[in-house]
Amino acid sequence: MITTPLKMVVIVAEPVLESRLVNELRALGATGYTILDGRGEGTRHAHATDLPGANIRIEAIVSPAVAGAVMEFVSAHYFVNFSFIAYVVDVAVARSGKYSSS
Amino acid sequence: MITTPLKMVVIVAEPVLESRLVNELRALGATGYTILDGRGEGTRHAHATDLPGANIRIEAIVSPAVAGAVMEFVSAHYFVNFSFIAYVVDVAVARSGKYSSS
Amino acid sequence: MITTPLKMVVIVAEPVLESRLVNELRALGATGYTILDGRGEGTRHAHATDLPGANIRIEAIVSPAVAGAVMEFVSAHYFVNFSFIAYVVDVAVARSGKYSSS
Amino acid sequence: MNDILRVNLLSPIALAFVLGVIARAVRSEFSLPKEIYQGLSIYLLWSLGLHGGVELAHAQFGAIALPAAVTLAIGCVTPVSTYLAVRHIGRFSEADSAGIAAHYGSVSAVTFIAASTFVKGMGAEPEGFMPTLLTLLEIPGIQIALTIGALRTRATSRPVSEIMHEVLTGRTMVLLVGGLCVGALIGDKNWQVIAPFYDTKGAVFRGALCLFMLEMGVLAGARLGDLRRVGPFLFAFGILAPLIHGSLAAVVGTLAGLSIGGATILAAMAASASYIAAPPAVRMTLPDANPTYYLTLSLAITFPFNVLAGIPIFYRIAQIAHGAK
Amino acid sequence: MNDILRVNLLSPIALAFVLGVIARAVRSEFSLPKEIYQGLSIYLLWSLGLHGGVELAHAQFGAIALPAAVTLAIGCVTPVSTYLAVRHIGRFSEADSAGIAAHYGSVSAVTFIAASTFVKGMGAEPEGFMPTLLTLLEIPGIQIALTIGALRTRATSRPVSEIMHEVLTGRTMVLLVGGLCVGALIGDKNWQVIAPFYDTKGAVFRGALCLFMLEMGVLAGARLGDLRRVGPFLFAFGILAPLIHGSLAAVVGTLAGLSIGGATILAAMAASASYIAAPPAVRMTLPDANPTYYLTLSLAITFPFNVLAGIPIFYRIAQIAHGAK
Amino acid sequence: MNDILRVNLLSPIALAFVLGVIARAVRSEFSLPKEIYQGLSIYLLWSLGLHGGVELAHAQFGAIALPAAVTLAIGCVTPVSTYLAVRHIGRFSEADSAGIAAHYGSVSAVTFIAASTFVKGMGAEPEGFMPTLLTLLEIPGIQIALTIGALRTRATSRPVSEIMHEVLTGRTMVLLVGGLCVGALIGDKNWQVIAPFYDTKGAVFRGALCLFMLEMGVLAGARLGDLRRVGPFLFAFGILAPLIHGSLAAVVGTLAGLSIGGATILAAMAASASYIAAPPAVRMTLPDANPTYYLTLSLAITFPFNVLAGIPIFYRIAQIAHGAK
Ligand SMILES: Nc1ncnc2c1ncn2[C@@H]1O[C@H](COP(=O)(O)O)[C@@H](O)[C@H]1O
Ligand SMILES: Nc1ncnc2c1ncn2[C@@H]1O[C@H](COP(=O)(O)O)[C@@H](O)[C@H]1O
Ligand SMILES: Nc1ncnc2c1ncn2[C@@H]1O[C@H](COP(=O)(O)O)[C@@H](O)[C@H]1O
Ligand code: NA
Ligand code: NA
Ligand code: NA
Repeated sequence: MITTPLKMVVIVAEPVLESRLVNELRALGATGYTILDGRGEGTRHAHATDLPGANIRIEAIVSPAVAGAVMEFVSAHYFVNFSFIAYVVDVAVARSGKYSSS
Repeated sequence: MITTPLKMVVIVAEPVLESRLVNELRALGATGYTILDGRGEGTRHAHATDLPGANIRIEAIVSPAVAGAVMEFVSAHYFVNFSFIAYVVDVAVARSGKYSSS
Repeated sequence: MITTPLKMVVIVAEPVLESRLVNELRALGATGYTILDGRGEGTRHAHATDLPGANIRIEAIVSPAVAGAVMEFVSAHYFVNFSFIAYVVDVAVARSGKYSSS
Repeated sequence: MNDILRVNLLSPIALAFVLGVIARAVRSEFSLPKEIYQGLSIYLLWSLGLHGGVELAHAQFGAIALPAAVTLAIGCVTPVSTYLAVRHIGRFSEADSAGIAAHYGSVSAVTFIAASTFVKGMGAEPEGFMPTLLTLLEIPGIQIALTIGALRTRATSRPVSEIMHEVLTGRTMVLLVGGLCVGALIGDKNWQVIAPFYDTKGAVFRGALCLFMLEMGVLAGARLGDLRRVGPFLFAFGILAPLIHGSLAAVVGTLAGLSIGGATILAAMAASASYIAAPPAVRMTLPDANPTYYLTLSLAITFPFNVLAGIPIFYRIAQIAHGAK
Repeated sequence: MNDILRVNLLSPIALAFVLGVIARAVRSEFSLPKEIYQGLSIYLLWSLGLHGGVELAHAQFGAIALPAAVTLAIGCVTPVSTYLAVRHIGRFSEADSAGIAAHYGSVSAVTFIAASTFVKGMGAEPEGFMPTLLTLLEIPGIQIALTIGALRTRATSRPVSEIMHEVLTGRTMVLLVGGLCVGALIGDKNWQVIAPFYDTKGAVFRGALCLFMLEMGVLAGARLGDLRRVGPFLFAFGILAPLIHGSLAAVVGTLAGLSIGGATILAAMAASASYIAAPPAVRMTLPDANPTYYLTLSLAITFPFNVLAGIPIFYRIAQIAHGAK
Repeated sequence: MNDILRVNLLSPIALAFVLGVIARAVRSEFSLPKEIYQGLSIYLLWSLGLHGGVELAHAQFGAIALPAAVTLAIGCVTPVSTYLAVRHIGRFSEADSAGIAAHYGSVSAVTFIAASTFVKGMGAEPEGFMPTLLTLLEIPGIQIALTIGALRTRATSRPVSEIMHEVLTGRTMVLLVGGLCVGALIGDKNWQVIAPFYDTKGAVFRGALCLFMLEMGVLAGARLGDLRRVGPFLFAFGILAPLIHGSLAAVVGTLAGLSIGGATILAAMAASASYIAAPPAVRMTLPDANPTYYLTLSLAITFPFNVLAGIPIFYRIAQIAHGAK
């Protein structure tokens, strides 16, 4: 069947950032997101939670343009102070219309 | 080491669909699946659960052919009435034999 | 923005292997990992847990070299006796420095 | 009447529910962990079954026949009356009408528990076999409504039989029916040992119920935003349907020989709409029925109405009916 | 004997377990949330430790020496007898034999609790130090069996010492040993305050135990399908091993000076197979041992046998042994 | 004094906490499921609010005015004193100083509960309105510290108002304020029915508190490794700050007319550092404040100090202050 190539931005970050990240994703043009609760370790230790290592993993399927904007934004706002990573994966979706707010 | 390129179909949907989707994936040729519990928002609001936004995320690594069949099937059966998205990711697996039912 | 292509190794395995896999990932050069709890079925039945089907899903973003080493290692040590799959996904990260231990 | 209403509104159960709604209204993110919420509901249903079983062992079965028949009758009438009203007065689609009918045809165990707690607090000890009637009412309503739906709408996406198996083997049935059997078998000596933990009149049960109602309030509050979406007809229906179904059941129950307490509980069952067993069953069999309609009705309108006002009203009606007898 | 069996089968604990199995047998998806199940087991073990510690503070240590020695002896005999039987009579692989031996060498805390509840219900108050014996039995069996396995099979994939640290610091040990110490330290005044919540003869403890057994039934029921897989030998072994180990322990315990209640509990421990501490330890050290074998044996055969039939049988044997003394 | 300390150290609460720390120290992986831990804290806070509300309904409001004023004063002083000490003596960054100030300005509900349990055990029944004071102290400290931070550091990444809404509508406030209202409304008759479950002097509450403290110990133990990271100044601060804040509060509370029990609890509140409401609020408003500092201080230093030594000390000081009056 016909699928459309899009980008999936994945963010792994401290749970405290959830509501804020969700709002920012929407503002940057994401039409939806999926959040999974997880745990992990990275290169830093700071973690403002009574459950060390608890993380949320947010994935948002967006257009390449929005993906770039999101990566820009989070690099600027979160990389310095927060337990935070972000990466982009190529995905092929059905119903691509669903993923463009315009 | 030698890895084989395959497709990973990822479905995010209402929890109520779990057992049904699992059976259908098997029927369409998937030899296994992994389910994660999550939450999210998209373009629709309907959600027949007392916990708004709860979702399951099913991933199944399959051959390109099966991936196509699964996308076809779910597009036809779920996109209209359910909170539901599906996308395909390219993956490279070891032990590719594991993923073909034939 | 500039992102760097890297590999993400994803492992789905029995929960009992968690601490061991984490140590081995670090030893093989991964600088971090994210673990999600899930459930699933595959081609085998064995599962040493009182909750049948419970699994952990570990993802680690690493260099292609480390990815290869990890796949080598797990193929050699886990495929025979454990409920275990491993696959590699191409990702594009920001701050690539974060992912190289050297 | 006002007294009874006030007494009910000042009960820990009602107040906990209201607190949950308020918390949601002020955009608090407070909520019980899902697993705790499920654990509490399992404990409540299991206690209900066990205690019911113990009392069932004492009931003479002559007394239960007529009330049981009435209960089944209610299970057949409420889904049909609901379907007809929503379809022909409200002019909603066949799927939506059948979906809503399945919810009102079935029963809300928590409403049952709230009613039992209320009447026991009022000193109107209900019959010991009421939990048995609860299990009788769980199924037929959904069954009938889904069949109507299956007949009227295009072939459902999944056989009704399969769905009914899920309903029949669902959490509520396992704990209620199972608990009834276990409770009936263990005998009084064993019961005495665990009674302080499972007694539905005890502090643990009622304390746990408060916590559960707090979360129910949060869940109901989370749907208040959808009230606009359901429109005036369904809003009115969500209050009138329980009033009518409940009032009739209170009278019929009295005629069937139930005590004031028993008749009140029967009324609460008839008036209540399921939000545990029905939603997934409807979602699977009538996918084109809009979940916002039936969930908002059950959780955000009918459930609060019954818990805050319905139950005391039915109690009063049962009193009058008994007086008239 | 039949009386005792009937009494046991009609206990809330046994019936709750059976209900869980049935729920699974009718393909119900009912199950306790994982976290609730874990929370209950933590509460049960913690109560067991605390209450045991309080009673331990009263026990004179002369009385405990011999029973302790016997317990350790049992911990050394059962894994060896199991290994030899499975390996040489059953002709299973060294890994499988050692893996199963680790399970029968260790102990199931829930079986211990069921036995305590049973004998206390029978009015045969056991010694206060029984929980202490439980902690003694937790370790050596696994230790020995894993060592056998390590010697016989190719180098294990992970040092036994590392695994034993995990077993020693596992949930069961932390709660039991820790609880024993805390219970022994707080003194009676403090204990009185929290006793209604932690008393292993109290309603909260027994009520929670029922819920836990319900889920145990579901877990056991989930493995019934594997019964075919284990074959006739292991099936018979899963019933005969506890019978033999338990009967001997009941006699030896009596000779060691234990009361009827104490001897019954010791027997239940000897008869039981671990399914919490042993499985992960065996999985890591003997990866080529088939988990289906040891898990099905422990959970779906030996555990139900002990809870439903074994414990009353051992009780009867202890009675006879005491009579013969 | 030593007696009081010993009594406190041998309390189930203190011992459970110590056990949790030890379990962590021996690298045990034991821990309560997150949902159980959250469920317990919800139950404890909800009980605290309900019971407090019931007692509040009996208090004459003349008596509460002065203590309330004192409490608010404490809420204004402690964050400032903390900020000044950490910033100018400790020479930490403005963000770190403000972040730590927010924690010491606010209050730890568990420390409050431990103090109540302690004084009640001592027979020094505190005022019924103490939980009300707890809610007064929750907010201003964080508010003030975050404002200091917002002024001193570059524009915060998120408006303080927004954060304060989260604090105000957080779990603690919903359960405490909500519980106080519900408790005050239900009246004694309703309270009697649920009291055995919610009574903060009862077995269920104290039993649950033990389990909760066990996990608190595990969480504190998990941070012991960070003690090196915080350095000698903060380590000393984590003990001296509660000592000073608490001792002063014990005296001022006594002068304000609080009983020995009430003054002790007020002291514990002043001495305590929040680790539920404050951390996320600080994380969001002062992202460049190092969480390792404030979390280790609150959880691994000040909390254990207060629970193990601080509370009995404040109790003694309150006794002396009362004697001096
Ligand atoms: N290389 C990695 N692969 C996968 N997940 C990672 C990696 N590095 C960090 N993470 C995740 O991102 C979170 C924050 O990372 P950090 O900012 O390095 O503490 C960690 O807790 C992990 O869950
Ligand atoms: N753009 C997206 N990116 C990631 N997940 C999405 C996206 N859109 C929808 N989802 C997920 O799919 C579920 C159903 O989407 P919808 O059908 O739009 O309600 C949502 O609850 C999300 O969990
Ligand atoms: N084809 C697949 N797609 C996705 N996940 C799989 C697949 N096969 C196996 N898994 C996951 O890997 C786990 C172990 O697989 P197995 O070793 O085949 O039992 C399963 O429990 C699934 O969670
Ligand atoms: Na109904
Ligand atoms: Na054994
Ligand atoms: Na403070």
